[in-house]
Amino acid sequence: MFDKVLIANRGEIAVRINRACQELGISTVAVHSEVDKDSMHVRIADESVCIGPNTVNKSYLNPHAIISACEITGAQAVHPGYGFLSENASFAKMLADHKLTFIGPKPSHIEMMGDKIEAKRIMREYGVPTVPGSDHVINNEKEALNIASDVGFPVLLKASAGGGGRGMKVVNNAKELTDALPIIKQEALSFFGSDAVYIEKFIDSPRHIEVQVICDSHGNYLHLHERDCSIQRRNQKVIEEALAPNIDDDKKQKLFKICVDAMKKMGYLGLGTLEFLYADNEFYFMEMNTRLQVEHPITEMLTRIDLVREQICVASGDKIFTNQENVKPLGHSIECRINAENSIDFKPSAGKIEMYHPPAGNGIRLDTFIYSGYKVPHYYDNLLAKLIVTGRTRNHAIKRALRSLNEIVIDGIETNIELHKKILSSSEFKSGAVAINWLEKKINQL
Amino acid sequence: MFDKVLIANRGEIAVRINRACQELGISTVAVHSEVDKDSMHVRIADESVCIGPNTVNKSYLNPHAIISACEITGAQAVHPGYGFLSENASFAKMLADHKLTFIGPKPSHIEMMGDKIEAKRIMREYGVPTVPGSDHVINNEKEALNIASDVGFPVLLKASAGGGGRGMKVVNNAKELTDALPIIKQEALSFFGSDAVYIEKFIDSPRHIEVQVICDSHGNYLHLHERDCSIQRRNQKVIEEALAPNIDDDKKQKLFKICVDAMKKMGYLGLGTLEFLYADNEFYFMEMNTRLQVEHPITEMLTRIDLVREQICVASGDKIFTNQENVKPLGHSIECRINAENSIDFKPSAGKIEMYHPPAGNGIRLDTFIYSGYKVPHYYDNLLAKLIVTGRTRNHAIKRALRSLNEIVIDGIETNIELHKKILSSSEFKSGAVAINWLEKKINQL
Amino acid sequence: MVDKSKRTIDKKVIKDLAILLDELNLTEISYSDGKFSVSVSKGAVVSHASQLSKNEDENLPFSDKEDYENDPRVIKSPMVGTVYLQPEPGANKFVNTGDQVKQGQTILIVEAMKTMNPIESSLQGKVLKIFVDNEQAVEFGQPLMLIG
Amino acid sequence: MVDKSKRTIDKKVIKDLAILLDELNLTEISYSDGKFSVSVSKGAVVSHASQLSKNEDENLPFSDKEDYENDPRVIKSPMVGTVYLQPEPGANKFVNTGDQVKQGQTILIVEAMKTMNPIESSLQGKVLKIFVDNEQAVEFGQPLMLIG
Repeated sequence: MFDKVLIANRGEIAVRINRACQELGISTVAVHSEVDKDSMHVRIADESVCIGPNTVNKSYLNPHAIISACEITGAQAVHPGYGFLSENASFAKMLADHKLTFIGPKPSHIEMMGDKIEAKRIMREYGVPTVPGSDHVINNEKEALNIASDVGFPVLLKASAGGGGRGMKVVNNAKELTDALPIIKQEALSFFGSDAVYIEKFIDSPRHIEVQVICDSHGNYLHLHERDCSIQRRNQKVIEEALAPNIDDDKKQKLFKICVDAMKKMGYLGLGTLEFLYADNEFYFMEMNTRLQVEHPITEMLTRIDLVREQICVASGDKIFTNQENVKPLGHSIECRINAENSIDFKPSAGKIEMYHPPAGNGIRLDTFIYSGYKVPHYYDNLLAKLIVTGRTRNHAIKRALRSLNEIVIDGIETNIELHKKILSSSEFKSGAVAINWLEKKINQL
Repeated sequence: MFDKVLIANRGEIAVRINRACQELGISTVAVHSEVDKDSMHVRIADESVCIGPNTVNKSYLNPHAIISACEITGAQAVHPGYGFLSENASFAKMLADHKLTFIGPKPSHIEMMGDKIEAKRIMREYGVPTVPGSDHVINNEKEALNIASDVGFPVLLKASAGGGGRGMKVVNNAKELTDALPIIKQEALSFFGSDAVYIEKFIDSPRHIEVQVICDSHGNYLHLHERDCSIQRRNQKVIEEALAPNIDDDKKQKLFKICVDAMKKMGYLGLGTLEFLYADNEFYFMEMNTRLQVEHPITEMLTRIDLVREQICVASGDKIFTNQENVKPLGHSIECRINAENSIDFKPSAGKIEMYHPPAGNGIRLDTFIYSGYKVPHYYDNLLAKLIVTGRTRNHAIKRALRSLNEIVIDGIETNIELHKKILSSSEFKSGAVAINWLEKKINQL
Repeated sequence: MVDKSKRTIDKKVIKDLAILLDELNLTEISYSDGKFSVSVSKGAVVSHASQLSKNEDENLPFSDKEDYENDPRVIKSPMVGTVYLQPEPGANKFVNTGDQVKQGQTILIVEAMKTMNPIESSLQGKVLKIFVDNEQAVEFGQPLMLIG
Repeated sequence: MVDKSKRTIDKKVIKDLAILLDELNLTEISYSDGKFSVSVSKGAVVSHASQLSKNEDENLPFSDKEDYENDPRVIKSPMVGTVYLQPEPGANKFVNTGDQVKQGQTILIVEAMKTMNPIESSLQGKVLKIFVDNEQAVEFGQPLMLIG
């Protein structure tokens, strides 16, 4: 096991990782930008190093500063958290060059899953169901029409380098495809500097279902069941839950087996999440996140496995302490992402937290880095806290979440707590199984 | 199920019960003394009624005021919490006379278990192992000598009406017994107004092990495993844990079966705890608490059963939702009672809490009623908060408790947090299985 | 003149100190220089704590509680229960606003647990205000009448 | 005139006292000198918030950070790394206290990731203070030298 770990992140996840290290008897090094010197992740760490100014490129995204901080503190490993450098293969390689352990998968796996077309191609090879479509860039109209008629209309034309909803178009027939192809290519070129496009079958109103895996270097590949992250706004998850309601268990078990087999074939190491679209009783692989995820606590609550602890243990060469048969999720868990933003217009709200009082009691967990008097800086993302509740049933968990949202006090800045109350109180959410476009469609009627 | 429940208590347990009611969709009535009008249990309840002045006899211990509060608010049931009127059989009867449900066992069972000699006699009849000795008041020296030689010296001479360590003496042989008997009788008479004494075998340095049971009115009698509450100071529990370390599992399972059988024979209803002394691999019944206990959360954490929720459900006539086979404790849980008292001289410390920041993260629960700015009144007991941690192993739970105790901030008044850190860091506690007199013996060397 | 100038509040000074207070994260600054002295302080926590409450006074059955809470002319309820302003349905009220009452005179009844508890005036004087309605629920310590 | 001067707050005095307050871990300082008196205090919240911390400034590799944090005469480290005061072991130091330095002159090296980064003075003047020792670890923004 490591003696000292550097946590290359900030906010709630840095606090979360720090706690796992403390419980393993590992000393911790926090890194921080100038404005973050009073942040909780710095306060609870054993040591801290200021690695740069407030802009992320010069601090939390600066591999040189982080590696230098390891050198001057003697840290043996780096936990990247999520975001920032967590899926940066060259950073992981740099650490290896400096004889430092990256707490995450092998650089080659980060790289492989980072290329979305390549990731789909490989997963298909491993027998994972993917969205039907071209597994490479399409070269001309004829090829496009062939693929489209193979997978069946409607199809999605996607810029290979696209993202954030741009460079994407649904086409319903051959005529629309012929018309749209040059336009999308032109758009792709001007927005992303490349006119490469590919085709996917268009899945209407799917749910977002993801499978958590954990693998060690002793040949153990486990899945920790699924999460449903369909409550999204602008492609950002707002509420996650586990297990996913209203999906046939056999179907899930088959998917888990496929995921675990794929991990075995890859020789994957550490935590990973395979994200799927789910529609009409079918799963379609979208991408794999080769890191710890924001919503990992709901899986922790159900399985009683400390994912961060195990992630560190397997990175240090330990075996996973349990086996697949003993992973038995119990109850139902929901996470609400509490953001510093207005509940109506979603304008971000930085500033001083005058009063913070968390909800508590049975089945409640609140992961945060805020405290009464803390000034939320405007430089970073707006996630303030994650409320995680666990109940015996889904209905119990919803009620528990609502009573917790009524208890919480965050004064001085605006939060989206009211939005969470509205979602959890809505009959459609209560009935389960809403699609990823549900929240945006219904947000003004809640 | 009830529509409205009155919670006849204050402090952390009233908050705890309020939360369980909210999650069941039951509206709540808080009762409070004058000084408690800003207390958390009042703030989070749906309604509140001031029932009297600050002295407990005129408010929280006043059955008339509580029943009147039910009448004016329309509450259908009363949850008594622990302490106060929770083991008052005549209060339970009074409620029944007013067609109100007492959330607890039948009045006859409260009464039966309230008489300590009678409780032992009945339990012995039901096959529960008790401390050998007289199961009635002893009439003369001859009888005393006979009983003592039957159970074997040393024996304990105990005033029947005694308590708090007074009117009790260990005697090692017949001579000592003959000498002590008239003295103890005289002491008993002058302290407690009755010279009735009885004899028990003296158990040297036992541990305190207790068994949690829950029973419904449909013939279901379950045990929820045991707790170890040996860390005590002046007969007050300081730290509790579950499961009890270093006790043979077969031995435990046999005890559980005996406890469940006894409950079945009694026709018991609701939550109950059978308290045992444990020494030399034997259990000896001491008493039964016919109510919810302070330390119930450690059992909740391990079994994932919400005891207060189930207590309310069975009181309303529901069946227990699970069965014995599905009660599977997982991990290890520890509770630290955080009191408003100096860690060294234990002087109570009332006053204003300037800053409160709780520990958080995976496996942490903090049940409390305090908040930044709350004034802790000096009228009531000094329990401020219960830190409950759950880890995969006992060692993990201890480390988690320590990191949580380092995170917690309670400023403005004194607390015993430092004492908890010392206990949890001591090698004797870590090795497990210390006796009930350990803390008092070692307190100055920790 | 001098006196008057002293009593003029120099808002800028106070503002400067308040800014300094925040900047330096202090809770109090007292400043005096010869005849002039000023002190600013800040007490965040308490006022926010009260936001924890969802059911503060607004839920209480009367709204002017605060005004009379510590008034010695107020007769308060000695118990939780239901108020009856007349001895029996249809009868006259024990007292009306404007009536003169003597010490020991019954002014109303509080029913608790099916028991009628006559409440006697501890004061002599005129009934200035009756805070409660017939059959209203009252808490311990709740103002019943103002006698002056 | 006199009145006006009296009411001008001497912010530097208060700031100095506030720094002292922190440094000495006090909660209040009152200072008076003839007609002039000032008092600063620090209440619960802030100082307690700082109790959340186990590794505040005392763990930092230098103790007089606060005094020079905003001083424009200070050259700060542009990166995390290890300081070398001489070009190679055994050689003379780049600069010594009391030396005159020019803008652009190398005053020390910060090694980061096996790369030697010469740090040049952005100021012209005399080296008044060297805050770091040879081979000391420095953070981003940490004061290296005072040039005046």
